[in-house]
Amino acid sequence: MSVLIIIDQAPYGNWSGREALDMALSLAAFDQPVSLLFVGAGINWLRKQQNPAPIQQKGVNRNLAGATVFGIEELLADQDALQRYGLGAEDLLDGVAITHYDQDLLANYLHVVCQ
Amino acid sequence: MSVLIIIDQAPYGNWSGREALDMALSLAAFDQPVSLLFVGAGINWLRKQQNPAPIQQKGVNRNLAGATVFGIEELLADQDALQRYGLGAEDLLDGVAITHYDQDLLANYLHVVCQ
Amino acid sequence: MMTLHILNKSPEHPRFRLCLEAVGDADQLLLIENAVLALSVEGIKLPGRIMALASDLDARGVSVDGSVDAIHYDGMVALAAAADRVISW
Amino acid sequence: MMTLHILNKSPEHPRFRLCLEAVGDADQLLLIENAVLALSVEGIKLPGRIMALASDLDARGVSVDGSVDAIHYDGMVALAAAADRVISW
Amino acid sequence: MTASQFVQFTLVVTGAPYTSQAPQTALHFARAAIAAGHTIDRVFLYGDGVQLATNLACAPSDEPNWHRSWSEFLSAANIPAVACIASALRRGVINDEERARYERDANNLASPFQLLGLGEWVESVASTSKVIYFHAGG
Amino acid sequence: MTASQFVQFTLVVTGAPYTSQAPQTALHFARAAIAAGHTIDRVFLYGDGVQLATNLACAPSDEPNWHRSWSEFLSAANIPAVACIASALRRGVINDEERARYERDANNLASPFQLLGLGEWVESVASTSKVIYFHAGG
Repeated sequence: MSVLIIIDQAPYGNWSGREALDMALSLAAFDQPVSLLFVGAGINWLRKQQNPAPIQQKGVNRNLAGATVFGIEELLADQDALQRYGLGAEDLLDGVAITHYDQDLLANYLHVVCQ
Repeated sequence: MSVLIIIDQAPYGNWSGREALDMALSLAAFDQPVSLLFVGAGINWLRKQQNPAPIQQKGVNRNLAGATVFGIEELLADQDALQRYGLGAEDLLDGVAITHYDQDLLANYLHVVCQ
Repeated sequence: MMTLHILNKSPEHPRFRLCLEAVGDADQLLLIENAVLALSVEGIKLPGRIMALASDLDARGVSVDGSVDAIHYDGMVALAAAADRVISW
Repeated sequence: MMTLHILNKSPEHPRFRLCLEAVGDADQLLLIENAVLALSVEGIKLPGRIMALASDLDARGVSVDGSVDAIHYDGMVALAAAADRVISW
Repeated sequence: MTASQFVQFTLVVTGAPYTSQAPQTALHFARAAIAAGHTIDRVFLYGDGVQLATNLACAPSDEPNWHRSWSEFLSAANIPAVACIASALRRGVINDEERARYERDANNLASPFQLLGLGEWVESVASTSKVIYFHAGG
Repeated sequence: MTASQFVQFTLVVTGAPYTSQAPQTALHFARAAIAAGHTIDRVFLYGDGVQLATNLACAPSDEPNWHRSWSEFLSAANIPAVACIASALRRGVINDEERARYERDANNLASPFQLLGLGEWVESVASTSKVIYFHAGG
């Protein structure tokens, strides 16, 4: 039962991305296979240069950069979203795989969460 | 100080349209000039045939149809939104004026709320 | 694998497009809450087999033709029970 | 009448377009929260004089060129105090 | 599906009452599932959905009380109901234990909800349950 | 604007804490406004914004507590703070009077917030105040 968690909300402006990330970390903590897919405005979670200290929020970079250490199988970035936001592979956190959001991608997962 | 309240959220799926309507009714109750503008998915508040009883919500048709009685000056419907949703004047509650959403329209109001 | 997609966002919401791109030809698409409004939007092409919750259609005054199945909550449960996978958008 | 438009929605949000259509040439547009992400989207044309909250830019790792004024909360207050009208989108 | 193929559902509600329609749709679904002979092994509130677990909401008398309807349904059908503790603490929904820990004057967790971690949700995902999500619309 | 042109602001917050960034942005704005010599005649919480007025929220110790920061700021600056009573009742934020009226076991309205009607907001709109809204983002 491999799980895919889709994040399509931009970081910091609301809490849904953070709570989706918590879901992924929980699955990983219980040794359940889980991947994260970033699409649309959600792609901005993957930027290298985030510094949320001035708005007094916790950065998720550290969690995301260490995602595979925590047991998350894949960090997936949708190519169209990267292009829309002018992001190249060099702008992203380490360990992110670039993919293409479509039915075939989703077909690899038995449980899909889009919170 | 004429107030315009813009409703761009569809009815029933969330509460923001209802609470925007309550704002308009409060202004009217205190004899403050207020108009309501429906744009985007918000245009669907103005349909004649709504029956929210099966989802156990209150219909706002009655409030909206009686809006001018309650002292709301105008119920404005954006033409582009009507067209998008395939709605003609005959599909709308009584008392709705069809308009075009743009800067010139907004310039008529000193206080604009888009909740 | 037959997937039931449950969509509750209005057609203006970015999640709406995300869902449509995920629906395969053999999938089922169930429109609930504000998503039923899509059935009155001119020119939206919805993929797969289309269903909509009757109570949400009634609430919003949206009428449908024969190409859409209006179902009730028991039908929604039956679809969810029968599907290999259910995705809520 | 000079209007300050305060926009806090990401460019995918339907409110984003609604705001842009409302901004006149003499108006000011202040991007805050998720709206600052628009400054990195290719091909978005923003109207009026553009400003963005520096802390929201920093948080999201968005850098800007000289065409955008990065301001702080005291600048936001000064803009709101000086404007004839403020609309929050 | 034949009539004998009963399913075990877990329902996850992430939208708040009187903000989104999610708790209403989920309750209609839950009632229909039980009526059809299926079982619901757990209702899990997450994110803004934890607001459904407050016992201090006071709906106007001419509107349905979704908090009470949910509590009554869960108790009558004997369905375990969990609000994610991390989501709930941030949003001000606490039980007596957390009231004591955080030194507050009151607690407001409605019966029969419990405050527990995401592990409860993971258990449903890892089991044979069908997990159905009810998010805020828009 | 010259330095002597001070403005009277009313701030309306409609987005909830730990759900939207609205209460955070509004607090930064409020502090900067006071620091610049302007006045804030009222803070009005509406819709989901009333969640800012609960005194039961327990932020994790490594995160800022926006509820407490707001309460402390409002008290220190002596700014009248109102949560819309209709929004608050539906969402489970009540004072002692409503606790008694609705026969609940507890109340959870944080100091210095009061529960009052939309008339308070109307008063700001009809006055010379500049009303600034802080909505949920997305």
